[in-house]
Amino acid sequence: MSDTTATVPHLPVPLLDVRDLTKNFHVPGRGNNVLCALDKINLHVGRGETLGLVGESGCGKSTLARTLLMLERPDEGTIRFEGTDPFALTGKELLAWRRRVQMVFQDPFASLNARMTAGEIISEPWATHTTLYPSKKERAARLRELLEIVGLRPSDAGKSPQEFSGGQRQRIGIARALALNPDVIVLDEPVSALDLSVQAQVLNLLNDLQQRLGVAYIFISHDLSVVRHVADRVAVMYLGRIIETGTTEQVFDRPRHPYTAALMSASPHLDVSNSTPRKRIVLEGEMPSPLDPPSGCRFRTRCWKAQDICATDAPPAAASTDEPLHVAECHFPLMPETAVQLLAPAARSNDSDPRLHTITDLGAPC
Amino acid sequence: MLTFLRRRIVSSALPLLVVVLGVFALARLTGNPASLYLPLNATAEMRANFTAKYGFDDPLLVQMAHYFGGVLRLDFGESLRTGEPAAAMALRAFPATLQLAGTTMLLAVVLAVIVGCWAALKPNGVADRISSFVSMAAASVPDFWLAIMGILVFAITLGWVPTSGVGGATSWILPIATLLLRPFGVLVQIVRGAMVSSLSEPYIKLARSKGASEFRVVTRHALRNAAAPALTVAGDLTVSLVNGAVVVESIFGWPGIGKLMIDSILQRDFAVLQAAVLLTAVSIFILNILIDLGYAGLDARVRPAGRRKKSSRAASVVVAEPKERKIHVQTTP
Amino acid sequence: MSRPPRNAVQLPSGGRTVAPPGTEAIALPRGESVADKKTSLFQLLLKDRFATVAAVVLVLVGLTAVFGPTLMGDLSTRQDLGATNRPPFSFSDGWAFILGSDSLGRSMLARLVVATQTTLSVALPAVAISLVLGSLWGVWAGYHRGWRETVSMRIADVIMSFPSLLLAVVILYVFSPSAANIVLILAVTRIPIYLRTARAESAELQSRTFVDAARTFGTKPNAIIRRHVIPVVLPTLLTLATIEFCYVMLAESSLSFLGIGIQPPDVSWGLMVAQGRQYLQTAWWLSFFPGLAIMVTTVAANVLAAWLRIATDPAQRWRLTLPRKRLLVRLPVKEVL
Amino acid sequence: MRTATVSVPRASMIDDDVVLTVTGLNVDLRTPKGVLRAVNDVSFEALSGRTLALLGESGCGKSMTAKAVAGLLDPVADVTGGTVVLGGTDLAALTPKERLAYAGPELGIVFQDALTALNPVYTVGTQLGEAFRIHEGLSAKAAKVKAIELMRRVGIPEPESRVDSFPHQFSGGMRQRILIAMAVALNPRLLIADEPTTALDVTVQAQIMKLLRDLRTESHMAVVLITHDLALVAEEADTVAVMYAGNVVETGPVKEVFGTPHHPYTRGLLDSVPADVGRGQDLTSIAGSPPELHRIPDGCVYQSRCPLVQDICRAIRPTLEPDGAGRAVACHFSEELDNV
Repeated sequence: MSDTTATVPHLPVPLLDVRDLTKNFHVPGRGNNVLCALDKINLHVGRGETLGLVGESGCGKSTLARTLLMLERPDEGTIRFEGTDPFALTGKELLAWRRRVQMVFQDPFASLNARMTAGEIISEPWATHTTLYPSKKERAARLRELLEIVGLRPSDAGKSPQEFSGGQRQRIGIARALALNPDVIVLDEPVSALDLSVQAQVLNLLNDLQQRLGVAYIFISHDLSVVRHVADRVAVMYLGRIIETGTTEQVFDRPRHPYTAALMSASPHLDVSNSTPRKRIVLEGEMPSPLDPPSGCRFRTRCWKAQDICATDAPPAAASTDEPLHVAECHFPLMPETAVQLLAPAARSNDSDPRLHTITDLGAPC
Repeated sequence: MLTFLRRRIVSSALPLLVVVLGVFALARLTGNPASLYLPLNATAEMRANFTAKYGFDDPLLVQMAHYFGGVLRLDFGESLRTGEPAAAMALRAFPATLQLAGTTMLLAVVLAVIVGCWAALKPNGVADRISSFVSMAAASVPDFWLAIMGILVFAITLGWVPTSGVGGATSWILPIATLLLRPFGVLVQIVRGAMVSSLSEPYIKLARSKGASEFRVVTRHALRNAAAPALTVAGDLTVSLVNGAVVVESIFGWPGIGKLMIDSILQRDFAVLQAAVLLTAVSIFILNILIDLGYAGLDARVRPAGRRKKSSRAASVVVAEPKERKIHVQTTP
Repeated sequence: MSRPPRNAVQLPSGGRTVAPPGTEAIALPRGESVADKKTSLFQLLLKDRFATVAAVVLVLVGLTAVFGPTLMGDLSTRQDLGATNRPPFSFSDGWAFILGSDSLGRSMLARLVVATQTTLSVALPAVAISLVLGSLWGVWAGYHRGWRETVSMRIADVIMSFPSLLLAVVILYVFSPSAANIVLILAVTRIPIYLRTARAESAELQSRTFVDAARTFGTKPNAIIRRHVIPVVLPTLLTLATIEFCYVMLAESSLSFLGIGIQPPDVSWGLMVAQGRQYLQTAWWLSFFPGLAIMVTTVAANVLAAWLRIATDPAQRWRLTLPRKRLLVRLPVKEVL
Repeated sequence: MRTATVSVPRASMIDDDVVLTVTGLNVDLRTPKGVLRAVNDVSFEALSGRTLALLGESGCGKSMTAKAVAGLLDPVADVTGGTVVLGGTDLAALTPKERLAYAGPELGIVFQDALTALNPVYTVGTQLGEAFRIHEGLSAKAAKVKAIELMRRVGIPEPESRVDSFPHQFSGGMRQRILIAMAVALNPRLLIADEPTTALDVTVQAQIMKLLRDLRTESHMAVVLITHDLALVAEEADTVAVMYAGNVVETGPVKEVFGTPHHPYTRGLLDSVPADVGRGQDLTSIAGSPPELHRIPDGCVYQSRCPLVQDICRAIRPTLEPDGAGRAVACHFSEELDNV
């Protein structure tokens, strides 16, 4: 099942290929002290594309980002970047790899050292990567260029982070990530700390940068509408596993995994044109502790479709028959038409399918 | 709870052991007591006999083994000076110090809580400024100087209290007043700081939103949360109170453990010094355990066994996970 | 272990940054720090009367220590057995005896001035040594965590869990009480204070995202410590050092008072108090003035430290510039804006 | 203390009664920069059984407004004008002591961050029971029984065994339920929910919002929901007041305001939501950022970012003009908005 990504036809040669990535943390003390943060994660990212990574807090998406950046060492599995495993590299080769994958952090306030100026922050990577822009002149020129790319003025270089607004700070963070001319940027909730009007500016900037520089994004977010807007493909995470992947349209419009459907259904809609209130799936309970994940399918404790088999066998990753790129880990995946009905406004659907009523007040954990 | 206690006992016992061993070794370095205790014209033979009798010519490790062998049989050796059992001398001096230190800390804590809370109610207000200056001055006075000045004014000039010794109630006044100042000064600042930060916590707002009176907010909600840091510092201050006790006891001729230790160092009375150090170390050890228990009683979050705050990389990652959540930046830089 | 690290015990706020009440939900103007930067630390100091006075006192003490002994010449050792135990403030004997004379007829003023130099030359190096060693050690242990941290903290526990004065007494008794030994023993016993504070701050900092960001560039730990950790912890540690200066000075005085610190013919403030003790009934000024000198210096250092703690903490700095309520509260808004 | 509550006539338990009327509320902040106006001339009404949303971005004064209504302003902030009438009493005119009688029985508030809002050193039972002990003088034992009842009411499983647990032993969603339980303990007429789900995941947010809706219906409370989330407002609120830089710029029924916004800021916000904008297409964003509180210009607060700005906007601040149909907008050119 780990080969689902490789056997799928017509894929571009992946830039970043992640296989069976597993990461456990050992929590000192308490009973079962192995926290399974990542469980056999498979991912691939092509050159210049955006992979959206969706999930609720504690599902492991930040750990995944940290592992991709080599801030954590995986327990099992491999990361291949154009065929090489960065964890096997040392010295200069490692440094060269570091240059190619960069990260933008969630909190634009905490991720910038308040004691440095914007210019110092953006040029900081060059202090380690001394060969990239060897002369002072080149660095100054590149700094000006970077500031301009992210929409700041050259005169902003001398200001300290506190003098910028949240959106401008996030621009500094993006400029810092671009300083090493990376091929992949991992964006960990890059806009969730920003106000709506500023969020739109930053999303536009990211979009623009991708088109100009051809950089690939791994875009981590819990905000479905943002992910839907930016991602080419989407991976949904739940309790350390990727439970569904597919193109953005497939995952958002025809979710196959019940959790994905519940997630889509739970997020509020802005649409006020409908007079009847929307039916929605309200899941009971909360995500189980990653210290003690359920047997079999991880979602079965909150799933309304769960059967006995879900508790005993972990569902394999299986592609949909019509959509080979649309993969879900579920014994009883939703049929496209059910999914459409589930997510549709109530006015259009509640008359036809009697099951929907039961689904709305479903929830009794199995 | 038991695991928690066991862990604490093991981790506090180590410093205890190191200190006792260190003092034992250091004391041996002060020189052979023979030169102090034998007449100046003592013969080499007399010296050798004296040395052999107390085992001072054995290698250090052998002496240690001997000594701790004795300790296990509750034999702490005898005083070179008086020939009395060292343990008896230490135990006799101990209560005097304990009473002095106990009374002082009790007074210091009570006063500091009152003054600290008063100051914290209006940060930067008049009360705050006065109390911060007073507490700072209190923590800055050299205790030996204050003791001497106290004797000069209240004992010599006014004759209200005796100059030294343990007697009636009045003889306690000067030693306690002298010892009190530093812990009081430091604690006021701690209590004030903890109260100010506690009072600005969101749970104070929650209490107010329930209609709790200001008195209830301060005493029930803020003070209980401020107590934990104050307790930690009070523990450290009690340990350092022994420092003050050494000085104060020697000035006021107070027959406590501090005076006993200074005397036995100066007279190379090793057995007594070791007994006194051991006794002090054990009481500090017990104090630390008590503080931990008090801490666990105050704050449920430290209670579960082995739950560490930021003690390893893994744990800090677990702690970091909730940060993924959506943060709407209401806070200002 | 489960007790929060006893770091920064000397810091009244427990080393915590106390959020100013009310700033959570208030969007304080963003240009804030611009103005903050422009008002330098010195200008901020002048705004606080207490802190200014304290700074002036400390500067005077420092100048006295550096230049005083030269100016006094041999006045401090010149004995005049015809003028023993002269009371202070008698102007008839000239300025040198303004603070009286001791039992050998030496000028108290001159002796105090000379003692200033001795006292500071013990306290300052002791503070400097423990600051540098303790801080670097603590920052290193806190950044790397794991066994380095555990071992370091255990060592700090051992040193801290015993009354330092008593250890000093034992050690100084063993290795002659020279000034160098006093400096050394005071430095060693105070290292844990910096070690704990630096460790705690550094452990917290190493989990911050801007440090993670530096790691993603492949920056080496030592470079991160130099660039991101030390500049942030330095103000806290310097504030701590100011408080520690008081402690070390008091400890030296206590040792000298007990007879195992500075030895005659050298003279320190603590020693002067001890020497004057036997003349307490006849000549109170022999003990009074040196003690007063100790107190004034420590109070000044404490006041300055308290101010520094607020001034170097970006979260609290606004307090120093906050207008008083009664002055501004009812002013029409337009006028202020 | 009780007498004050008793003397207030309880409105009959029907919906659409006016519970809260805020008129011309001003809140000033004392800062190093001088005194700033954080909330300026804010007026709104909350009806029983209905949800009013205060919508705005960070720093717009929505939380400050709520705190002013609840009497929980920080020491550096003062109410300097306006009335806050709750069930016939002007809260702004009461002394802090008199106000205590209203905190709980008349007005409950749910805070944003449930972990820091709960006192870490007391069990949730103690904290849940506190309101009963303060206002009804119950014994600790009786209060605990009430606490268990409350926990059941907000859907916390096994309340009997969990009543003696401490806040850190609960998950984020459960903590938020506990906070809500505390706020509704004495069945207040007004519930203020200050970003109640901002720290929570969407699936938990859905649960919490459902709970709030159920409680509102059950006890005919008026709910003031403070949030920055447009979609949440669209789904949960009946009326909305959009705030910008301390001022209410537009108010009215949610469907109408979101359907046909009359203020360029409301319009800009709605356009910034990434929904329905295709992949790769740019979003319509509002240029610039909100003005700092000490640099709010004369004239319209939105002038620096407004596409419709004219000279008059720089000179005269538009007031909130009701249109007679339940909506009001503070803009000189609201009619022209549709032509842009």
